[in-house]
Amino acid sequence: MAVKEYIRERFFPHMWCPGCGHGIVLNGLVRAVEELAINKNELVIVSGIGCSSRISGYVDFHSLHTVHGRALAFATGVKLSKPKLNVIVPMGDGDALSIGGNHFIHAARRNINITALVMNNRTYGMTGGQYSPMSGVGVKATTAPYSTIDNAFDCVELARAAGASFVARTTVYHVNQLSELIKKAIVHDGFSVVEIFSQCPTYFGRKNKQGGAVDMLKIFKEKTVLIGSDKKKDNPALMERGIFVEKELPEYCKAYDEVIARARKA
Amino acid sequence: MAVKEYIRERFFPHMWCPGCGHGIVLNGLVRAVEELAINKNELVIVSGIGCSSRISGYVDFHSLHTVHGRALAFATGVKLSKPKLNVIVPMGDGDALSIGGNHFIHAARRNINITALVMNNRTYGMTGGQYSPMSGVGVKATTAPYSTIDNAFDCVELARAAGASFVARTTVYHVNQLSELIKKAIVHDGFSVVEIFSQCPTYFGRKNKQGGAVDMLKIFKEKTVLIGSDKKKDNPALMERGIFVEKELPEYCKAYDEVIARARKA
Amino acid sequence: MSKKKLKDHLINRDWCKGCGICVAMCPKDVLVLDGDEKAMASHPEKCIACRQCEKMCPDLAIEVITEDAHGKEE
Amino acid sequence: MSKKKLKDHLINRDWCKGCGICVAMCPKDVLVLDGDEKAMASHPEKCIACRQCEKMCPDLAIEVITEDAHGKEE
Amino acid sequence: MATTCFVQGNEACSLAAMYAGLDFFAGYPITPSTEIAETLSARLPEAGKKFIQMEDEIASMCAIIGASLTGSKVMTATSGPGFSLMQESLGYAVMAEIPCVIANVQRGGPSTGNPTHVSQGDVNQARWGTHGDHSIVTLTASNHQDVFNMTVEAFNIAETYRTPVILLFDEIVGHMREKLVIPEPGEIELVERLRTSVREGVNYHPYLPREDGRLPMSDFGGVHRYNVTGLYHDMWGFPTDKGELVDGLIHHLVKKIDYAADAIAHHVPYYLDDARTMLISYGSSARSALSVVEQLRRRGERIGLLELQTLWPFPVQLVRDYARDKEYVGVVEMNMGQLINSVKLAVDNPRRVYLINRVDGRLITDKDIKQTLRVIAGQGV
Amino acid sequence: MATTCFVQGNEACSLAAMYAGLDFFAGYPITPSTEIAETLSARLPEAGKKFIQMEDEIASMCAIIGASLTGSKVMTATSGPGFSLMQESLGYAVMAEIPCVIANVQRGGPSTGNPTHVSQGDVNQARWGTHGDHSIVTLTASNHQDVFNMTVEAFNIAETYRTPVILLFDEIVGHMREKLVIPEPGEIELVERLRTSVREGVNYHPYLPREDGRLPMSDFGGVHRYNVTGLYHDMWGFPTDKGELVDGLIHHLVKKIDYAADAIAHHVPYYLDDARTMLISYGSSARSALSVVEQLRRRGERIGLLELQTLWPFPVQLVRDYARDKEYVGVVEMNMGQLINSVKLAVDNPRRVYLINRVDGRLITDKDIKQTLRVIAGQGV
Amino acid sequence: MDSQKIVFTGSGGQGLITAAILLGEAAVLHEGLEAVQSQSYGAAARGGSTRSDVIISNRRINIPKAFQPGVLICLTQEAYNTYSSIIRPGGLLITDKRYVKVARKVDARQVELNLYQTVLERVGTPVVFNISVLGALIGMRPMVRKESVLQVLAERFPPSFAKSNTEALELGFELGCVCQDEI
Amino acid sequence: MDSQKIVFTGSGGQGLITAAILLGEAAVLHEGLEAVQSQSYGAAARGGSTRSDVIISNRRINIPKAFQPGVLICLTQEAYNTYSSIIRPGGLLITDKRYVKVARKVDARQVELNLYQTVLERVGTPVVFNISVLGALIGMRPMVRKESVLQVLAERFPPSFAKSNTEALELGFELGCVCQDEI
Ligand SMILES: Cc1ncc(C[n+]2csc(CCOP(=O)(O)OP(=O)(O)O)c2C)c(N)n1
Ligand SMILES: Cc1ncc(C[n+]2csc(CCOP(=O)(O)OP(=O)(O)O)c2C)c(N)n1
Ligand code: SF4
Ligand code: SF4
Ligand code: SF4
Ligand code: SF4
Ligand code: SF4
Ligand code: SF4
Ligand SMILES: [Mg+2]
Ligand SMILES: [Mg+2]
Repeated sequence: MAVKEYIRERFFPHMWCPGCGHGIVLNGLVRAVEELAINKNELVIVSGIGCSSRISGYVDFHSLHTVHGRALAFATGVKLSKPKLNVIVPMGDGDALSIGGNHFIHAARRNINITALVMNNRTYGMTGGQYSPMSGVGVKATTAPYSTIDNAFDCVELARAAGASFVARTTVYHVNQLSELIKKAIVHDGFSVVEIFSQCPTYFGRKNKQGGAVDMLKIFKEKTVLIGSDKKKDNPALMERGIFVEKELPEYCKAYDEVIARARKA
Repeated sequence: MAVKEYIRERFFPHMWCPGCGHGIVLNGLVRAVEELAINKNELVIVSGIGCSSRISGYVDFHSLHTVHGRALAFATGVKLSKPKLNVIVPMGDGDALSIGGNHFIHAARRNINITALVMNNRTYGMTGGQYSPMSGVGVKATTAPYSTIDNAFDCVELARAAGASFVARTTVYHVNQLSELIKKAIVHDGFSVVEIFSQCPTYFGRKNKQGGAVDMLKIFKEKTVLIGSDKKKDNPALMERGIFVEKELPEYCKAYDEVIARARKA
Repeated sequence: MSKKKLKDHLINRDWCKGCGICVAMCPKDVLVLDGDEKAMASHPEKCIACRQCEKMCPDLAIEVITEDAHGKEE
Repeated sequence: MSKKKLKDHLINRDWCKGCGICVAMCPKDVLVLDGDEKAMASHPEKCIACRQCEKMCPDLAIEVITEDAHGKEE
Repeated sequence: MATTCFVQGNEACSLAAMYAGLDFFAGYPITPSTEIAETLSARLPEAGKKFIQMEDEIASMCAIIGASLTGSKVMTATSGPGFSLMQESLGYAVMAEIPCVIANVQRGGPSTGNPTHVSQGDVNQARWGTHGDHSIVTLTASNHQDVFNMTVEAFNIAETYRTPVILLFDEIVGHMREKLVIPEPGEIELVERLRTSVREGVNYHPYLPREDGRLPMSDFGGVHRYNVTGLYHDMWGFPTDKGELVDGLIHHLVKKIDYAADAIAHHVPYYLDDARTMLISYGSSARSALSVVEQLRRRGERIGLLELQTLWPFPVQLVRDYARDKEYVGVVEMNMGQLINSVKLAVDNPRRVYLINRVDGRLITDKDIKQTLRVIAGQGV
Repeated sequence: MATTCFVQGNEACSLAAMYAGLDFFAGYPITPSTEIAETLSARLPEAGKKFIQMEDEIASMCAIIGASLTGSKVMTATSGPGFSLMQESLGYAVMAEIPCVIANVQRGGPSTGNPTHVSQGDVNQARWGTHGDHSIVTLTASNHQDVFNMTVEAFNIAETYRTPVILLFDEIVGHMREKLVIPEPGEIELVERLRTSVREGVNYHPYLPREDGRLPMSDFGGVHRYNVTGLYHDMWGFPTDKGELVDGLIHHLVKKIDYAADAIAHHVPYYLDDARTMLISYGSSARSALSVVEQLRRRGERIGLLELQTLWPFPVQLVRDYARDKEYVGVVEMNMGQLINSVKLAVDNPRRVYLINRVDGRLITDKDIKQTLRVIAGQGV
Repeated sequence: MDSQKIVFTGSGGQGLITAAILLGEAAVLHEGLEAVQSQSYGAAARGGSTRSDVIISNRRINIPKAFQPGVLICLTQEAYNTYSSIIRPGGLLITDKRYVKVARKVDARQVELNLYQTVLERVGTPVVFNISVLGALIGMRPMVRKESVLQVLAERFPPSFAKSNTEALELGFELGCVCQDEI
Repeated sequence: MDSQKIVFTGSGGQGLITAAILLGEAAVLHEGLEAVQSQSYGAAARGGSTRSDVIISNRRINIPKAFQPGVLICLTQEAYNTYSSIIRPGGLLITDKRYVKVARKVDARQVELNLYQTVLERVGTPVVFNISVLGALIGMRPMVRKESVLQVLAERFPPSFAKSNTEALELGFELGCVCQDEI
């Protein structure tokens, strides 16, 4: 399999639980990169801490496994310092949107050319299944024995409002869309966000009686539709998949070149 | 003046520069509180660090002057611990949306009944006029001698996307609207945000050749319109003033009462 | 509420910082800055008691004292 | 691209964790979990080489080897 | 009636917090402390009290400070990375004199380090982690009964001295299960917040110590509307940079804790009466040290253990006194040598103080300690 | 040609960073450090290099680490509150061995404290602020020429030892203006990053020290795709919790700095040859100390000053040697007594080490020092 | 009583940690003994291997880790391969045939149970396998009374589990007793 | 040369800090002297009062703050009231009539200038008031040469300011010299 060129086989089998959706994200990411045929030496993957964040160790790119929630800040340093590098930042929902929420909105605001993948399993997998800002109301978690009262963020809306110039959503059930969207996000010149619903059968699934990985994948199938689908009209609770924002806006590193130009003129 | 009952006269004249818009916010806030006739003992003002944040020392409420960017996190503790208190959180644009951006979106997400006032002067006044995430592109600042390349947040859109149930905007020129919106925000049962354009003649005004306080106020008048005004159609660059979001959503402290009820049943 | 009539401008000279906002924003040109750069009412008679000056003063230095038509202070 | 024909399923038994996703998601019921809870192709002849199993495997444990109509491996 | 249970150290800590009257917990999950949050998320609502999971540790620390000011007994729990993030607002609690309890269940550091393994690497960070001069109280324990007692004591000290108190446990104590006897209500005395007796309308000074050094508080929502700030402030809580007030406040903040050192020097002496060699240890390494002491005592060696439960303020006098007649002192800790510096500063003969440590993420064993003791002995002691 | 200028200490630091080859600065404004960011926001783009204002200090610290990995010389600047916030990612830089420079221009602490006044209250935080065992390099200076030299040295040390280096200045040094002579390029030797000579396809070990202890790096974007993590890791940078690797790494991290202590013990001795009394000081308080020494020397007193520029790793040997023949040592610092602990641990007779301090936000004066010296003398010294 | 040191090893889903806790709890709550239980955490534990140590004693237990356990239970081949060497010479090594092929070079008495299969057949569900292992353990080494474990089971689990739990414990206990006799 | 210690005090907008810096710069860059300049920061400085200290010497200057300045310049009444007591006994206290009413209890020679008014009249703009104060200072106490200050002014400001700056400096210098003569 040519995708194996992009992974570090010696660390397989990986540490994720059987049926963990994060493996499917890895699968999709590697296929996307392979199809884009990006030079591995020009690819940097930057992650934080979480089950999801362990993805950086499995791909044969330059890999930077940082601290919880701050991956985008590290990535900003990498990218602005050496703009020719492709920088991909996979994050857990807690990593990206709980502790890391500020870096998320600021990276979006700057529109710096980084690809952010939010691997949203609606829980803190790594620490054992606490609720996250993506759990939503009415969910059981080890820190919500009486079920949650916290609203969830809408990651797409948040990214849009903060200024991201590419925003998309899909699930690990929709593997073709998954790799397509990752490809588009990588190619897009600006800050791009792909929210990916991923299953944590070990904690979220078990606590919320959603069954095993296969059952959870089926929920992704049933509870989502393509943007603009008629089904959404009949059932507004369906979550849309696809590209929500795709626009051209000045990219941060390019804008910085102009600062240099202005400074040299001055 | 009855409003004097709500201020700590011994600290006047206050420390703000001549013509600083933050004083007008104070003026409007005090009038709003007076008109609502809230018991001062049930009012807590929580602020961070910045010129704006000094407002908490000037009002005769329970006042909590905290650390830079974290006022809403402190306020969340105050409110959830003692929900009967009215909690008002004035913040600078840097305080609220730069270092404090994460607490801002999370307080909005929880829809906890706190009134957030964003005193947006597009600069870090306290530290001497660096650019802020509200400066926008093309602005001069002490850390942007060649002018900024950073996009600004749209505070209203960000608050909306994060889940705030009351979101409004006005300026210190529009003093009647200012106190009206603050009143509505305080009365609203949920997280409410009022963004208030305020002038910093000392730094932003001077660096950007906007003239003195009076000139800057006139800009607020000229560059903004009421929501839905026809003028906006002719000139899309105009910023709208008014209430953007006002909806009923479960408030966090009330929802927490249900957690207690469920726990006691269990 | 009955119509208000101006009784007095209370200008706190210790608080006024001379920013000129009240002067510029008064619709009736009632106010000026004096030699010490403090606000003063040079034409109180023109005042319509709209309180714009009071509400816009960043230093809470102006109070517009009115009485209603019946002479009650407020 | 010419139509692909299945040549083989390469299933890495060291990597497979027996989650059953490939089994459930295969449109043609080609795959099963064996006694060791590892995926295996029990009906390779039914396979349409759609690669769904390969793409959905969280453990990157399946590779679908195809050859095009002309017998070239890929 | 006292109840016996078989629980993790983290649960013992949570149950003790409930016993002490915890009203409000804010936290963010992190190994190996998470069970504290998990246990309290179940217990607090049952008691009609508040649990909130915040967006991060910074917000957690801030939230408990806010809640404390309304009159609540408050707590958060974390581990190294989160503890690092809390340093700024921890300093705020020091400066504004806010009673609060912070549990740090240590993992291997620095950085993400060794999250699920034991270490005692945050001892000096607990003392010096926030910027600026300050003092701080830090308690620890080696077994669940003491985890319980020290947790209750942490709340008592926090309320008595209006100060943040750090509970510094380690992964082994936090995660292992052992017996805990929960005392009956009333069995351990609880210190309740001292509230001002100053009546409405009378000038209340939130930052003016009484004769006994305590500062009575007034809850937010009460009749006294004062100011709380992280800036240097006067006795009403309003900012000042006047030299004499700055000087007075920093001395007050440091001395109120340092002067209490003897009063709060919790410790357990084992076999020290006639000991020639003294081990000093704390947390789970004290268990191994005790094991060594008991083994060597059986062989007739005159060795004893001073188990410290109060790490900060360092019990200088206590350690100096115990060390006086000892031939040498071995400090057993699972770090590169942290508390040993304070021991050396305390004793008369610092050259006779030796480090006995292990830093590979595994519990230091009786064997490890005995081996180092042999090395020390070989050096002529 | 060397240029003379009249600048603030913060500007001197910025100019030195440019001289040292700074490529990337990320920061967040905070008094009294802001002029560093401001100066560099003008200078870096002129040189085609990068300046970014981040959303906070955490992000700033993270961004410079990321940038460093691409091969850039990097720096951030802050003061106490921001320094506290940086502690977590500072520990990451220690663990992952990332060359970077962090300037902390101290203000009065704790908390927001006394933002525009002088203090040296972060000395021990610089050493122990992040969680977990580690070592760290911290330099300081008392005048602008030394600010310049120590800043260049900070970059050199960061590159030599693959470590974060802290520049710990104080408000007075940061804000005052005085003469600075900017040396010509080449006048001060610069250490450039040691890059691996291992070629593409050959196994490169980013975390395997060479014989001389240095670890050659490979830039992100280069031919070696390795891993960087804050977890304990093997010589390729991949996570491990194996005991022997954990033990080896923590010893490496601590020892590489501690062993360098003598080599990087920057200091200036003043009148120490025949001195009976030794003052030890650093930063702006060393100026006052020097003034006292000069005054008392004129009166014939045998007093001298050891000005330290390297605070961490503490120059134990140096201080011990200088202290040996002294009657007593006075440590002059603007805090409640921080570096003095290390002095006491270093010297043979810690009971003869006295604190001479001032903590009200004002510069300690010659008068203050002389007065305390009289008190000490009155104690029978 | 001398200290008893028992180490349970196997994989995540086997319920070994629960078994270890139940054992400690029975000792502490119903026998007046001291006990400490600890377990492995971390990435290794995520879907992978598990280890849990229990020490039971009538005196204070200082060191909470069982470095040379008298009893070692290995319920996966991997666990067996990794841990079999830590057993105290002459100790007792328990495995289940379903999971482990034993090698003959361990200096310990090795008992190969056929518990999994038996539980499946006689109780009808494998979820109580861990309880039956616990039964076998106390059958072989009477460190706590069966009644104490039954009591803990009753306190910890909802009544609907009572029957199968009891059956599993009894079944394991019987098998254990048999093995003990064989010794 | 003995150390000269000068303290400038007044309010935010008066340009005192600039004057202090210019003085130090002239000494360092064009006279080969040592100089240190420092200033007050913080909330107090926000629109409020300012203080800037300059010390000039031909030797190393250790202590950078002027505790008992030989020259004190007070350009607001508040500054005068606050700071007049810090002057070295017998020192020189400079004020401007426009801003300050002096009291006669200071142990120093007090010179009341009428500079503001003169500058306004002769140069036509008050923005260079600070430069004229600097001129007066070096007129009264020749700590640096006028030429050095002129050179610094030329280096620091765009040519468009040259004329008014020079005029202001000269004007202050003259007035200063007159006062010196009067001493
Ligand atoms: C500062 C800090 N706080 C907390 C943690 C503990 N922690 C590690 S991962 C994680 C959350 C993981 O959740 P998510 O980001 O959603 O990733 P997942 O494991 O679900 O893929 C937490 C809270 C940490 N490592 N550092
Ligand atoms: C952790 C931390 N970082 C930085 C600072 C310095 N600081 C104080 S206020 C401020 C920004 C002020 O800007 P804003 O919030 O917009 O308020 P303004 O002064 O403009 O009203 C900064 C950066 C600080 N006090 N603490
Ligand atoms: S705990 Fe959840 S998120 Fe983590 S590896 Fe297991 S299934 Fe995946
Ligand atoms: S600096 Fe700006 S924001 Fe601050 S008080 Fe002055 S005018 Fe207001
Ligand atoms: S607005 Fe207020 S401060 Fe400004 S000039 Fe008028 S009275 Fe004075
Ligand atoms: S009340 Fe209105 S009219 Fe009267 S002075 Fe004020 S602004 Fe002018
Ligand atoms: S999807 Fe992969 S891991 Fe799961 S059963 Fe199939 S091959 Fe095995
Ligand atoms: S390729 Fe398609 S048809 Fe063939 S086994 Fe895989 S999923 Fe089934
Ligand atoms: Mg998650
Ligand atoms: Mg602002």
